[in-house]
Amino acid sequence: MMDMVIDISSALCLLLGSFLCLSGGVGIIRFPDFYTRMHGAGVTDTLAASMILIGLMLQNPDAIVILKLVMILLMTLFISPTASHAIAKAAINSGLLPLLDNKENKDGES
Amino acid sequence: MMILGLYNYWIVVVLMMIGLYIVIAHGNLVKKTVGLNIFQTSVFIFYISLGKVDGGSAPILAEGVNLYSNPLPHVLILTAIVVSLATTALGLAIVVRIKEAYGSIEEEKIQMEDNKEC
Amino acid sequence: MKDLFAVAMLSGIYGLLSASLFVTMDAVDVAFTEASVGAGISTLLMLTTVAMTGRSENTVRHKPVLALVVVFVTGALLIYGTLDMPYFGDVQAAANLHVAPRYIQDSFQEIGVDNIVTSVLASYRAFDTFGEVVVIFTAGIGVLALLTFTRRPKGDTEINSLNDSMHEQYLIVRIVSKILIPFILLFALYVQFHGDFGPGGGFQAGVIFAAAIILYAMLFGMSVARRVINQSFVQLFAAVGVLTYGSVGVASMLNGGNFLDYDVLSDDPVAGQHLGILLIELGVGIAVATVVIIIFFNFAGRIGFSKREGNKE
Amino acid sequence: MLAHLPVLQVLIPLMAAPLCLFLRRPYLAWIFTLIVSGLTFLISIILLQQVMTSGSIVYAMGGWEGPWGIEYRIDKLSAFLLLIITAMSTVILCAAHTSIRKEIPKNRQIYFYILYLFSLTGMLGIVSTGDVFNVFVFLEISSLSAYALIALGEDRRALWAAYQYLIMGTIGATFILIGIGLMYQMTGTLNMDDLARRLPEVAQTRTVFVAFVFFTVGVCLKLALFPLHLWLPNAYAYAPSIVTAFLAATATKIAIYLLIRFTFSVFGLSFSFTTLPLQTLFVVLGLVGIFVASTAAIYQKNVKHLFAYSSVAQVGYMIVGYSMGTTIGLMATLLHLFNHALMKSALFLALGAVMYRIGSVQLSGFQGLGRQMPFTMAAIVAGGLSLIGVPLTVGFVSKWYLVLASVENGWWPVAVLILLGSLLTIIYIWRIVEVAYFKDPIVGSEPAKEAPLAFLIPIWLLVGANFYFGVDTRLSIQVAQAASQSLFGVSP
Repeated sequence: MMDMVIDISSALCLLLGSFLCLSGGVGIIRFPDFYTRMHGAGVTDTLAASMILIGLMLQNPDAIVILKLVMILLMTLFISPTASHAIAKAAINSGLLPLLDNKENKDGES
Repeated sequence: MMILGLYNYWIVVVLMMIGLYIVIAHGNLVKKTVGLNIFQTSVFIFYISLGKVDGGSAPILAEGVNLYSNPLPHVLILTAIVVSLATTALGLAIVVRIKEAYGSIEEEKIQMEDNKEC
Repeated sequence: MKDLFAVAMLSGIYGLLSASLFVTMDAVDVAFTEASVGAGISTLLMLTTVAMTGRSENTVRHKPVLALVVVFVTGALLIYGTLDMPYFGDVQAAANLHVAPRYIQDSFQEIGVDNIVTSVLASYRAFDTFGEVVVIFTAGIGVLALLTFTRRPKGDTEINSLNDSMHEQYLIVRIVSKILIPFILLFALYVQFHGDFGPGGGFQAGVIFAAAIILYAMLFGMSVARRVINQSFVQLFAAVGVLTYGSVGVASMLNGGNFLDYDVLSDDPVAGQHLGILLIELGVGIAVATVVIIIFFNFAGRIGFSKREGNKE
Repeated sequence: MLAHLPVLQVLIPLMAAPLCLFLRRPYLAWIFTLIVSGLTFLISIILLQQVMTSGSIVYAMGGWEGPWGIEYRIDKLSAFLLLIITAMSTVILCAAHTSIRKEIPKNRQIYFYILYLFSLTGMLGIVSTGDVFNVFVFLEISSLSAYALIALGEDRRALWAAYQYLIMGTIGATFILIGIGLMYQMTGTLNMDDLARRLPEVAQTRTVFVAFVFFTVGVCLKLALFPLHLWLPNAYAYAPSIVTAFLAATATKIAIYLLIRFTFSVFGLSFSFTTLPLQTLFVVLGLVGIFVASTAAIYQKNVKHLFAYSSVAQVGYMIVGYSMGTTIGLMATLLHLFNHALMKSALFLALGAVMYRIGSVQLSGFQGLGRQMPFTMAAIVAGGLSLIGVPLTVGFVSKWYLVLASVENGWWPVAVLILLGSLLTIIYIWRIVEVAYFKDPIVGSEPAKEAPLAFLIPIWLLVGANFYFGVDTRLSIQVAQAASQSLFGVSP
């Protein structure tokens, strides 16, 4: 019974993670400007990665492996927002402005 | 299967050709260095492929594993990677100095300046 | 691809991809190294160079007929050569039959290290590894010889004041890195001393260690980093790394063995091997870390210089 | 300690190089480097003696026997090469301090000596090792330091030359690496001796053939064999004088050594000279190289360029001798290796002296130097005579054997062409002599003084050796003959 709960929840986590990865990838390609694309990348980096890591943790009984995965999780949670922040800051500094919807509105949607 | 058994090597060959082409044909020195990197890395992939054994595992002794991949190419490539890093570093250092001395890193312009001096 | 910045980033991605390819082909140690070199240091150096040489390329293209001919001849020759090769993954391939089985079967009795790659690297073919350390040291010295200033540069103070005004801007990045750097250093030490059991070893550890220092230097400015890490001191340390490796070999020579024969370092051959491998990995780690730091510092030190020179022209 | 000599030979300069960093003062570093180089020279003499009396020496690194570990294997050929390299390095170093002080900024001089020692180490390592991958590693040590050394030249063109050399050299080295990989794939071993035993079994496969081609092309890139020589003239011309002298005396010799080592001892004579039309190809390339490079040399304005092209031509002679595929041809190549090292180092050192005094080596600047620097110019003339192959000089001896070898093979046209090549040499040497002795000094320029003793002593030592070995040929011929016979002996 317990096994099944763990298996199912782990599968759910993995599936959700994979879906987020995929949608993040689509976002990187399809979003209109730099900052929205970075949002796509950010989702892949943090939420998707942590869902997958949690899913993997549930799969593995070995304590040392779980510990390592937790450390990876912590690392990603620290690093990727910081990296996104640094990239965005660099973009602003070099004069790249976000694409705002003042012109696109006329086309109906954006 | 007969002919596909070599696919790995063919990919390596393609990568090698790309790298070599960039080195020879491109005039920008940074790109040349990148090309050199690609060329060298493709050789690394070739070495590692020839050490791979079907069903083998990484060459770290563990219980219950009988078949290991060949560790020797790995060792050789570890050395070769370091060599390629050293080459890249030195090459880029020379590129920086060339930029300072000539004001350009395009092969053509450098050649032109040189011809002027001769 | 005209933008050199993108070229450098893509080459980094290429390095990372080939690293993952190495993992699938069971070469974990190599993958580790390729990830740290191909995606890490090489890319970093390229970016630094691009920062100095300008982002965009403006080449006049010619018809690269000669290059194409050369490339295709090479490629065709290689394809021709592959036709007689044993298939990919073949257990019976000659490469896997002659020398390699001995490493796999006997290395544990002879050296007592789980990671076969480490035992081959550090003992059977230790001389190659010594050569490798010397190669990287040579590169370090070469970069030093090319990029040290012939006269004392002025303008350190200028950079300093620049740093302070930017403090606000880099606040988040700086704080997060401050938390992370100790862990990176710790991880480097783990990789250094865990090389006997898992993937890792002196080279990877050295690169990671250097990466931590480089991160610090990038965020807090070169002049601050210079104050923390003395240049000439680092140079001497690099020499110490190479000498450590060499002296282990000399020590075994003095104890009656051949050069780099660790058996004689201790009463028990296996213990001797352990000691020898530990020491030479340490030598490799020190040498690599310091050399990478030297290379980076010299590259980065030039950035301001070329800009100033460029303004004069 | 005697048993460790093969490794000490390489180890001493290797360990000395990082130690140089601790010395801090260029003068001390120079003395130290000189002592180290002298030590390796002594060791190489002892090794040569040992090898000549008792045959090859095998030394297993780390106590692991080949093919599992790395072996050092010193036979007659490698001992001969070791002697050439260490002797040249020591003699050239004598002049280093004086020359370097003038050509390289003070805080870079220490690095110069370190790189020089590494370059020396790399070459010695290539020659003494018996493991193909170890060859690659040491090849990279010597080439990386060579790139950096060349880039240290004063002229900014030195940088461009060094970069071109780096690209060509790395492509060459990577080709060699591919060759080694293919060989390993087919045989499963990296030890030269073992390879020689196991290669014949798979000699018919296409893979081994490709391995051979890649290896040869890679080495030819390093060798600057025509038409792959384009990097060489600039690299030699703009490097610091000492570096030019050292590289000209040793670097291409190492590549020739590799070629001989692999074709004769690893692939075996029967494979190397039958599977490919290698013999014809090499003879043609060698001869074309001699003529093109010699002709190019005639039109050079920079004397360093001139002698660099002449080096390419001399490589052509060596390749012709090598491709004869006979004992006497190989012997001629080995002799020429030795002799060319002697004359080129003397010539480039003398150019270094000219550089020291007048600050440039343009041919126009040589006007009237015959009277102002009589000893230096006399040395250039003597070296030039040797290059031409005038009797009583070493150049004559090797050309004589070369002609002898081609006559023995029945290749009359080759013999005639070799002699014609010498005529071209006369032309370009004459140009220097004409300018230096028969033109008045440029009006208004202050007369140059004779070069300092630090230059003159090594230069005349080398010139003296040129004449000594031209008259008393016992030593060089004996060793070269023994080496080539042993190479043909192991691979019939």
